[in-house]
Amino acid sequence: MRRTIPLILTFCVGMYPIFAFFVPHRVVTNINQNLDTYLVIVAAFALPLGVVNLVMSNINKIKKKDKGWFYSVVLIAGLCLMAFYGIMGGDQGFHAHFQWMFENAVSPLQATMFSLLAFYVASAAYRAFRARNVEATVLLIAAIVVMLGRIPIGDMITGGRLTPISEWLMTKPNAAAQRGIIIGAALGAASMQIRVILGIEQTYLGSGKD
Amino acid sequence: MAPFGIPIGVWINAFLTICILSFLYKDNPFFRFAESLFAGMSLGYYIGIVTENTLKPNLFRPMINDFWGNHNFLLVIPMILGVMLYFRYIRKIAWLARIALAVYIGYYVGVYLMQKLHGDILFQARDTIVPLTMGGIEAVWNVVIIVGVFSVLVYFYFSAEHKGALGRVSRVGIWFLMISFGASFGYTIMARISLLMGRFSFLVNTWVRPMISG
Amino acid sequence: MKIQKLLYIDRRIIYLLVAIGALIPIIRPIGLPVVPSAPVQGLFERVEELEPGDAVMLSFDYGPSSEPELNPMSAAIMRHLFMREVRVMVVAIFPLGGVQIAIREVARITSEFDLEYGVDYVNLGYKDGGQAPMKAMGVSIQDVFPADVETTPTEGMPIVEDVRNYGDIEVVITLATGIIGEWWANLVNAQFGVDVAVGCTAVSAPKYYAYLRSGQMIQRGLQ
Amino acid sequence: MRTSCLVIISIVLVLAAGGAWSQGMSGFPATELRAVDTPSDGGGSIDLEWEGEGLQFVLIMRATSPGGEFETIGDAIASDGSYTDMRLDDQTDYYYRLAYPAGEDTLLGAVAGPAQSKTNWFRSYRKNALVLTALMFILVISYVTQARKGKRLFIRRISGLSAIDEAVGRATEMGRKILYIPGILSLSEIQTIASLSILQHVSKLTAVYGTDIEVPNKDPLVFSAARETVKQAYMEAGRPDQFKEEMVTYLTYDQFAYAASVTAKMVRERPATNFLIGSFFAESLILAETGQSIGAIQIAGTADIPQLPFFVTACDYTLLGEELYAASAYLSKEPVLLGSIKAQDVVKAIIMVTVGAGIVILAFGSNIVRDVLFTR
Repeated sequence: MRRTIPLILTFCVGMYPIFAFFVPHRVVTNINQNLDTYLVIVAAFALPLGVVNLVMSNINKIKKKDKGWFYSVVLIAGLCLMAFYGIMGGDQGFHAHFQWMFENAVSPLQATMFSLLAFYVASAAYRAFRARNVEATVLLIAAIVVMLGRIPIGDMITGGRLTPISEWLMTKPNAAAQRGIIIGAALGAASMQIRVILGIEQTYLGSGKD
Repeated sequence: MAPFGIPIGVWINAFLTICILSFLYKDNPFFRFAESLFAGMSLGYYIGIVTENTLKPNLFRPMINDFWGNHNFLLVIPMILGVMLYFRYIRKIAWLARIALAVYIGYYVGVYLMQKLHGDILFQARDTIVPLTMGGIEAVWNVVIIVGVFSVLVYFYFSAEHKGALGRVSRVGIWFLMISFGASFGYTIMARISLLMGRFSFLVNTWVRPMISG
Repeated sequence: MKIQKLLYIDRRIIYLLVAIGALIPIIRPIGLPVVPSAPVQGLFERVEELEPGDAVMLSFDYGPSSEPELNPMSAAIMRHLFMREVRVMVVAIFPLGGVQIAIREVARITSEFDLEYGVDYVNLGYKDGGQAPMKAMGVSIQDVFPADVETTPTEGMPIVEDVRNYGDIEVVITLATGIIGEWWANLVNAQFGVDVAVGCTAVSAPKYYAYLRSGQMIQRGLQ
Repeated sequence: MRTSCLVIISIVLVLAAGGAWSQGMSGFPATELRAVDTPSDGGGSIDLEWEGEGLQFVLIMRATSPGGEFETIGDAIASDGSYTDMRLDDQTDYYYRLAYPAGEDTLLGAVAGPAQSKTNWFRSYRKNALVLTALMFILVISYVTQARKGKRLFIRRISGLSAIDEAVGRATEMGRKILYIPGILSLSEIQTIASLSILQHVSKLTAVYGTDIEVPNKDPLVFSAARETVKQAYMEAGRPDQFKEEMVTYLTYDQFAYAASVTAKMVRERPATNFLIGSFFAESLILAETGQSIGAIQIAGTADIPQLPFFVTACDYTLLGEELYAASAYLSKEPVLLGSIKAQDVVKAIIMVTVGAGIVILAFGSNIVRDVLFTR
């Protein structure tokens, strides 16, 4: 019963958007509309689940004076400061301090973390040179052609000959392969989604046979 | 506060940027500081925008301002479902948390199912039906597309061992996949470098240059 | 043997080379020509077809991390739209930073024009839930955004009263990282039939070529 | 704003019409106006159609009684032959007529109507999607029933899956931990659910071998579901005592802050094996390259196509797209789940046959298969 009720609910709630997809009637779309906005609110309620876990584990580290406890202090301080001004809000939308901290701390941290990819892309590409099988070589050649075809310097070196080839690679073999993966992945997802709706797949419900 | 005539915000910005970049050499206390600060602040940021942009306008304000009007009383339903998520920590009623989860997952599974079957499969399948009779090089390229789509789909066929003819076709599929992965990779490299240049440009032009030129 | 050794050098040397490569053009800028690609031309022409008073939805679906790639794109598109006297509804679906960038960029560009807030453009702000608000806007935009980014009620704003759902919108333009552009294509375009233009980061572009071919998108982005 | 627009449009129209008039075009450019409810919609809208020629503008006028006052509601080009009037009230009679501003006068067309808009019960243009959905459901149910009855279904080995057991074994030998990253999207994403079912298999193995596992999370809902999943796996493996709450942790909601914390964890704790299974975006390569640099065995799996190239170059095994979903069914070794893989293979074959037939038929000049697949 403790498992059956959730499974029945998954089925009913899961079938509803499918039904609404085919039925334009107002009665149907109105309920669907409500579900959309409601679930956003449910998801918002989930946030404290994670926050509490993070805060508790860091407070424990501080209490036990674990190695690196100082960093836990930094983490909690950052969290409190940001959340405080975030919840306070301002007269018009966000609090000014909230905006300022976002622009000068969160934003550069995000951007720099993202920019590390430049280095990682290079080292991953470099490693591909060591690969000794045919597939990796094909990958590497396609990568070089497209890269050179996309940058002005590549055009200068090759006299513009690579641009059409790289455009061809993108629009023909690449688009074909992408389409194959899209169709395959959509089928895989659909069959998994049907398993969930029908209650065949229920790992996500977690523990307890009860 | 503006040391060397540069706003304090720029100093913080530059300091944190360098802290993160230092990780490339090796893990160090500066990186660890920035990483912890980042984890904390980003979570705090999210708490802020969820409150300000979702909870306040879509839940609290409508309920407080006009509870009975505009069907606002129905907002009690998502609130109860949201609270149910926490029942997981109370042993006796822990199973009730599953109800909220079941509704949440069930709904999205249904929505996405239609999106995959309708938005992905129908559109992509229809567009693979390309003409071959127009002659010239375009017809050849259309053959390339058809072969590509079919061979990749054969690669993803699980019901038979990939031997003989099937094995050869799926091999062609792997080649198409590798060309596509390579092309994507090559397409991305320069954009990634440009992200890094964005950071460097900040460090050089916004932070260092004004300091030197006073 | 020497080549073998070269293949196994410390990755930090590669990092150093990348860093130098990226620094040089900043310290000593070198001018290189930029040629627009065909899909970019596609969006340009689509915007040219718009008439004054038509409505466009512009969604900021990227965070600060993608700013170097997408800010120039959003600025160019906004200028083009306002020059055509098109009404613009700004939203943000991407959770982290999208709305902050929207506030800053919209303020920056609109200050260059003589525009009336709530009439010629509106910034509705961020809504959580990804596909949920996207779908819900197919029925009513005002229900999804009862208030704008500055918490002013949208009720009574001419643009919001006038543009009720996708039916009243000519083109949805999203500047997107990750999966969000795809959502606009296979949800909003496929189910509501409104044109979707995606300005995306390079990493997503190869996949979008498949959508572009199937007519689900008009373009993929300035590069 | 609207009225001023209308005024401007009207002026332009009058001028344009004047120009047309002066060029000697006369007569009413659009005839046989019909008004009907827009099919397959949620109501509030009426379709107008007429026979028309030429590029002249016609004004569309509406009233609620045939003799009532007609108000201009929009305009169209005569040769377009159609217009959709939206935002109407259902169950109200509407009458329409076209007007053609010719010079000083306005010519009026015949009145059409009454027409009522109504809300419909089926989107007929989605018949094909309905067939596809029904087919998918029927096939999954029928193969699953066959499997339940004990029919053996053949599914080929998926490479990368045997690697999962190997990778857990290696971590055990080395006495180091396993890091399992379930992607960065919430439970609304089906890949995350697939990842959780693979996590269940992996944590059963770690329970049996006594290997340490850690699952850091970005999404709070996934965090709580993953904790239940791991706990359940340890119970099923008969080692509930070995399960620790710290095995599943929450880090932060930001994509890159999460990437920073996880890479730091990799470098500091040096796991022997990394699983990167679920939905990934730009952080994919940050995680995979760092994992590569510490020499961990890495098994990745995602259906986020843009990230596949990065996983392929930086990981030892990658489950590509559909393989991810198949893997989660395959690993459970339950015949019931295998049935659903069979179903997706059959649909795949049907799609290939349909597309193939479409290409052949198109070569003979008929667009019929493309038309059948058309939808919106």
